[in-house]
Amino acid sequence: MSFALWTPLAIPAVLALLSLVVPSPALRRLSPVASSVAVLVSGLLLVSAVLADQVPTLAGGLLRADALSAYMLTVVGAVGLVSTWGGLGHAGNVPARFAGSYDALISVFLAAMSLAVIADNIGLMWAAVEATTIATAFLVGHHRTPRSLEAAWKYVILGSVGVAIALLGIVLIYAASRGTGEATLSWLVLSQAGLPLDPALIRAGGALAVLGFATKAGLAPMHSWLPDAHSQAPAPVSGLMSGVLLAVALYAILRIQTITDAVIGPDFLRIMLSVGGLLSLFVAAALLIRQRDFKRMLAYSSIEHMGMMAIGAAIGAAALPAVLLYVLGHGLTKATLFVISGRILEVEGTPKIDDVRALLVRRPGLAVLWLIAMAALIGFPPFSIFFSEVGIIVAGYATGMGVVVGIALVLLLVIFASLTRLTVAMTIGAPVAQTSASVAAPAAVLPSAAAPGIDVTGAMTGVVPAAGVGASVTPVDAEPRPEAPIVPDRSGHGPMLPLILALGTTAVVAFIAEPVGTLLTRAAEVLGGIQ
Amino acid sequence: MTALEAGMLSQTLLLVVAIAAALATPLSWRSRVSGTFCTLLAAAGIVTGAIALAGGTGSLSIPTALPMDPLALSPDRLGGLVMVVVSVVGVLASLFGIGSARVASASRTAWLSMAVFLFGMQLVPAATDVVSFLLFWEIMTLGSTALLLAHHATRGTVASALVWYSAMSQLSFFFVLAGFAMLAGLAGGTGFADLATIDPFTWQASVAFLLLLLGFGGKAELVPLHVWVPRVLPEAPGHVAAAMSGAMVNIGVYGALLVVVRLLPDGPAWWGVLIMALGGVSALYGILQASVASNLKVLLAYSTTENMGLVFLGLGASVLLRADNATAAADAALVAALLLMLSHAAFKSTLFLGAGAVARAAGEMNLDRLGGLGSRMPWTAAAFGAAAMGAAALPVTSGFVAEWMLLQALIHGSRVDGEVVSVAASVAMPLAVAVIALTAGLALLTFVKAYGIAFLARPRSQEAKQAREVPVIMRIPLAIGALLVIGLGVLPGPLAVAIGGAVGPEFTPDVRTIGLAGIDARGIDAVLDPITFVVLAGLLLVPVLIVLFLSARRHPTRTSPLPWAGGGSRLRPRMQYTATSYAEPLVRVFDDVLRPSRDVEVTHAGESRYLVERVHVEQSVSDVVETRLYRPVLNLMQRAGILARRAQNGSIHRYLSYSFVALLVVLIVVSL
Amino acid sequence: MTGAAAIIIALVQLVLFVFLAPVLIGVIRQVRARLEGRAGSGIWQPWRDVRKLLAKNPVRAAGSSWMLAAGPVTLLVSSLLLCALLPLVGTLPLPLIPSDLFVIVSVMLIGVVALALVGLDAGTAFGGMGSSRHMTVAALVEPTLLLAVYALSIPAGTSTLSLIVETRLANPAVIISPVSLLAMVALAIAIMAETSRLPVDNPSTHLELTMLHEAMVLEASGRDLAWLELGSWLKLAALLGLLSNLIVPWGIVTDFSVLGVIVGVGTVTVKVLLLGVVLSVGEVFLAKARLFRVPELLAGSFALGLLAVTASYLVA
Amino acid sequence: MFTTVYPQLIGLCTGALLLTSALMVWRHSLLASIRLLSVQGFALAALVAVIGVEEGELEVILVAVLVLLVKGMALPWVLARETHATTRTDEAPRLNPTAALLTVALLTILSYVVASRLLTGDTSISAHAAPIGLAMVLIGFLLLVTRRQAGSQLIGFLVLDNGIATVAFLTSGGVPLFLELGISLDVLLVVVILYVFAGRMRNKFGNTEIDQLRKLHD
Repeated sequence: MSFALWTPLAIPAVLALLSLVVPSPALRRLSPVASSVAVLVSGLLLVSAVLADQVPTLAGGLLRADALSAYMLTVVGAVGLVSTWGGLGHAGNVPARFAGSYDALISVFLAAMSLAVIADNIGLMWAAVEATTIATAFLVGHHRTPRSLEAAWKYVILGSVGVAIALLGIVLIYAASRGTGEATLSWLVLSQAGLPLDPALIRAGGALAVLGFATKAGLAPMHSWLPDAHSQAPAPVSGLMSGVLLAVALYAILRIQTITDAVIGPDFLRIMLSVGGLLSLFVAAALLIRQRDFKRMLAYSSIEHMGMMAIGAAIGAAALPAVLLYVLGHGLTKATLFVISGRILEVEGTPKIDDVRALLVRRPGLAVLWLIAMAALIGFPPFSIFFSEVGIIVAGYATGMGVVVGIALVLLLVIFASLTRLTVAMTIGAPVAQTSASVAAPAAVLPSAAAPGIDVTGAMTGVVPAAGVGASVTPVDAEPRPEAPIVPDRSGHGPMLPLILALGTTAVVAFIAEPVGTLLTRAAEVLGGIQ
Repeated sequence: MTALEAGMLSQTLLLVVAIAAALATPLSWRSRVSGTFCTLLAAAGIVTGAIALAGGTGSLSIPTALPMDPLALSPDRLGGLVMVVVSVVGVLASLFGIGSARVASASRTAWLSMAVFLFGMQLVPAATDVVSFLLFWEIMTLGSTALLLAHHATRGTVASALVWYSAMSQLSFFFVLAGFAMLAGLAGGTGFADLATIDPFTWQASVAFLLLLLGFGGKAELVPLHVWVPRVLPEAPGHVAAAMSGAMVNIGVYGALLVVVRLLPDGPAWWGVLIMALGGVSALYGILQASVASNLKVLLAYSTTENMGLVFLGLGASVLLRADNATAAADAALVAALLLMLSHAAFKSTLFLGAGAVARAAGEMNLDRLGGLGSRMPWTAAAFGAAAMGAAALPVTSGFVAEWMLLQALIHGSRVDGEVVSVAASVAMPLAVAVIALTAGLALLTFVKAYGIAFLARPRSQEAKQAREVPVIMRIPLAIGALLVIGLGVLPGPLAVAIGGAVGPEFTPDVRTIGLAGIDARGIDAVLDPITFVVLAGLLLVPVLIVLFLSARRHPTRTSPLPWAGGGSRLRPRMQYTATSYAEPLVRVFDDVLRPSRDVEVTHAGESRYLVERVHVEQSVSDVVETRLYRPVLNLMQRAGILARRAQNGSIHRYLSYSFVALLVVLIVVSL
Repeated sequence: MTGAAAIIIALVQLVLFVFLAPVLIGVIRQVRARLEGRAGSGIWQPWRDVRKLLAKNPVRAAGSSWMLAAGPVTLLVSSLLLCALLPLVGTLPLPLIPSDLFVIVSVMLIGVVALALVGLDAGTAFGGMGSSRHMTVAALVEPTLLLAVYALSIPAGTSTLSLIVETRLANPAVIISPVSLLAMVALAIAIMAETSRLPVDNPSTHLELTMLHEAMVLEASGRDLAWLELGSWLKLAALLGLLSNLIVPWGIVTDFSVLGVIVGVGTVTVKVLLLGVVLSVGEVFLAKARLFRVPELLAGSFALGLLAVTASYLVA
Repeated sequence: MFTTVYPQLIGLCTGALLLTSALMVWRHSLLASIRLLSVQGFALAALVAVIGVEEGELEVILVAVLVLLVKGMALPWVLARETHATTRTDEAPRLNPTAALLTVALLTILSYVVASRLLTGDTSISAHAAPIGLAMVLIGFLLLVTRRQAGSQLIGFLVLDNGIATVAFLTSGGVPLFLELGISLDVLLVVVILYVFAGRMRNKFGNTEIDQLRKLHD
């Protein structure tokens, strides 16, 4: 089964190369999907191996798939599939000149994340995480507008500075491991209990590494790049970043936590992660109250969920299965939401919540899924986020972290109310009569946006005000047609199947005791969870 | 597989079928097909609940991917009772929906979420552990939230109602979640059996109790968590409002029962005082707001707050008396609380269905524009009238029986063998009686107003004039509901006995039937056989009727085209008293509590200061709790939200400083 | 045996009060007329009114519903029920129907509601006005009524009125205890308000600013009006009878015997009529309170009732 | 013989590293900063080489060469090209030089305090010099926080990175070679990306002022 360790790296890499070299639009567009499938299938193969009590290794143990790695790889593949497949319609609008690089970079991004989760070496994992920054930098800046450039700059600077701090931490951990005789960065070795590691170094190294990876995980106060990058990146990329990139960083934090907990006990990182988690919830709550942009809304919601996961990590063993399930549920849901948000942005031509009204009446094709996904995101059953949140909170009280969890609940309530208000504002209600320019503008953009292969993406984000002004003098507005019946747009504006599959998966996954439950338990055991 | 397990499985299957039906059937058939399946789903709930109530056993476990204590469904007798209650309301609502759901309220979403809503409600009482309780609780919330979407495209107020409802539901949910999680943390397990081992006399248990009380109180629409009610229920179609206000609130009560009967049955006395205070305030506030409301659905919504307040008053009295060792009275108070809950379910769902029928027939919920519907919709009027009598706690209705039992428990509760049980009880019980009495008086006014203004007198608008009786399929649930109200009022004995059995073994009320089907509460020495009153009244009616017929034969009734009106000018319908004017004296009396805003605008005729052309008076009563408690918090949050934007002002230097400061802090901390 | 006796006493009460109530009204009006220097129409005039009304064709407006016919009957039946259930001539309870305080109040409320609905049904401004005021007063009276009787029930340890009266008969010291006095004052005020007497309502006015009861019956005519009037009179008589038996319980039948019943009938007649005279004299010296002052009066009596109840716990 | 010179050499190299970092904070000219960065790269390479000679490991000496090529030559060259291409805009930092230098002093003290707590068990010469690395990290961060030009921020990032490398070599003789390669590649790529973005910035805005990147906010 070891071959499944190189497939998630090699296949995307080859596909990335092909999509750059071979001038076939079909291959180019499908290559990210194929990469995701490769990662997903590899992940599933590894999961089956793990469940059969094997631990596949490769390259002299440099690549290793225990239950946690296999699970994370599967999540990367699944979320990647939803984002790339769901984003197929979107990719059609990419300027031809950059199209190849766009698809290639997504494949590289997937490979980097795969490497990060299956590497049994902190250094290699660090390099892989940094590689994700490199791969996504151009993806964030893909639209080439001043705004996307700004987002990309902030992303790269803040992201790589954060990851550099993590490197400092890793260096310290490496220094501490000299106490074992042979300096090492292997997870497997370092997570063993009872190693003669220098506690002071481990403490500092662990803290710095967690702080650094918290940047990539979007935890406050290191989260600042996240809303900008998520809102400016193309929707599938946002979905991938929010859905799995953050989770991969969390994975790193969890691994490091295992190392430090074995040496200095759980209290230190518990406090740090609790503070980080609560701060993230606070930031998300404060900035969601009056949020004006729906993609930023999703971004802040990611910060919130990462905060909850961090609190779960702080709680430790009892909450780990819930945290891991959270990763999957949040990844799939958020990828779905970002894909839909991309479509809304495309057809409405504006990221402003105020300008997107009455979607449920005007565009039920998008709004229904949007509402369902939002319900999943804010934690309604049967979707798995509900179980994760309940699991974390129950475990929190059982672990004596009632105060932290209590504060988290208060903040979650604010977030819940804000998200509901914003979602309702976007979807519910009667459409304004078609006399205002704001409604007419997207209508004017719509025909060209729907035509494949034409470069309107840049125009859409950059020139919306101009389009609005232009539309206000078109005959559509000159003729008062207040009673024009609204024809509901039932089109999904892209593949619906991946989104339905993603939501279906999150809806049922929490009820599958076998094998999901076993896998989660094993994965938690890897982290020193349930014994 | 036992019958109970089969019952729960069949509910699950029917849910799937109902969802499939809602998705697959075309619009013209949807209400009939989906409504039928929803009815069946609710009927399955009745059967399952009845089996559980009769002592059937069985357990259904829910698989879960998380390694936690097993999630199991296995309703006990109390759960069975509640399941029956919510399912009966579910049947009524579904039947009514078959006839009433049209256009928007017959959308796929509407019927799908109706099924989900019913399913969630019916299975909450079956949960035997924290997580499955919360699971079905949230399924119920999700279903009810989605149901509110029905008229979103035509009514601008739906959006704010939705937000309020979701936020307040979530607030309740978080209270419950935190409370249960605390208890589970104390007990070391999430099963209710584990939770029942907790000592209630620890501060953690008290904090958890407070959280749970607030959470369940919020679902039961208690003050100050009721603010969603007057916004939400008017937006819901009649059958949905009936299901929410008639059935869902019972889940809140069930939660509270679960806590004080099953999990922490011997709590300290102050718990009881607190529950009583919460209930008493809710009852008074609810009925005051109801009495001045002019929108029929708002009136009914606030009345729910009142009734639930009374239920909690009884519950609290039970806890308090039990803590004081006045066991018999405590048991009776508990039975009374449950009777109230049942009777409320019957009359409130009928009232809301009646309101739905009125809304359909007259297209209007504002009482000020209704009138004269009694002769136009006799069936609806009769059913609504019967239910209104129940709500006003008049004799031979279920409401009366319940309030009678509660009052009996209270006045017998403060003494055991002639000795005062405790100072708390001897102050709380008279106050409670006073609250109930005042509440009952105001309820009387409220429902006289509701029925009298809507169904009697002359129509106050063209729409009301053109109203026609609703189709048969909608009359059936109305009739069933009305029969339940009267039936439970005339023959309450068996029900009281069943309740007595359901609250065991923690509580053991000595309640038996007497006479035909009367209540004999041995513990508190109180007997009521309503049927005898009916007989007595019938006997007394005979001579009156004889005189009447004799007189009528010789002096037949004459009909005049217009009322006499004291010999004044020709009265037009809009000269009649309206709902607003009807409540005006009361608004004046309770000016300080209701704080109405009045706006009087006088237009003078020409130059004269003395000749008035027209006077425009506007008066509105807003919810004081909302304006004084919620608004400031919300405004503060809005301002904080705007302020918080500065933290994310786009400057990368600021962002870097965040990271820098975090790094410095971490460095300093690790070197400490 | 007791069952049969109780039924006989109930029948006696019914027959007695149906005859007594109009006489009571006649006496009240006559006394008042004399005190005001008028000749008066004699104490039988109410009887004659009823007979006259029964012999007239009722006139109903076109828009009115069955409530205009059923309401008056309901009011009458509820008042008759009161007469049958209250301990007026005797304290023997009917089998399975204890004269429970809460039941009595509820029975009375049925009449209140019927009257209010009749007022609304006419569809006139006066009817609605009277109904609204009537219900406002009723809503505020009910708690006082319940609390007052609750206070009285505490020494007896039961909420059954007949047993309360028996307790007072057996132990007269209870009657003049402070708790009892407080409760009786509260009860008296409540009964005045409930039966539309001064100072809450002026039974002899048709001035729109002050009307309560009269505004509601304005549209009723013929036998409808007869039922309404008779029902209201019966209620007044029965409540005065209860009040008098609570103040002066002697003479009431506790063990059935023919002589006892005759004595009981006699004493209760005297007591009710005397109380009627007192009421009438009192009303001469009272002015009708402004409508919006009425709640203050009722709040005062409510406070008295509450005081009585709590005092009975804390003092006893 | 070497062992006696070794501490002096280590001290010399680390001193050069710290000095260059502090000078970078002081100097506002971009070009000067790039030259200082180049010097710093040489100093770092020398440090690595010294450690390699001391430990007698060829691998470490190879790393020294790598460092020299990448940090001492390639990166400064790229940056210098970028800077020459633009009109010369001197930095107007957000912190005046006095305050900045004072901050540098404080940060250095903090590094010493922190390092003294961390490396209690390690009494080697190199460990004594480790605080310099930490101070460089903090100074690099300070540059990032206070500089307004894209190029200056890049330099700040590189100083930070040099600091980490210094810590790595001083505390544990560096990380394994293949990792060092990977890390260097990553850093190089990041710089290239930032370089490309700076180019785009100049295309869009005509300059590389970071302060104009404030369109995205809440």
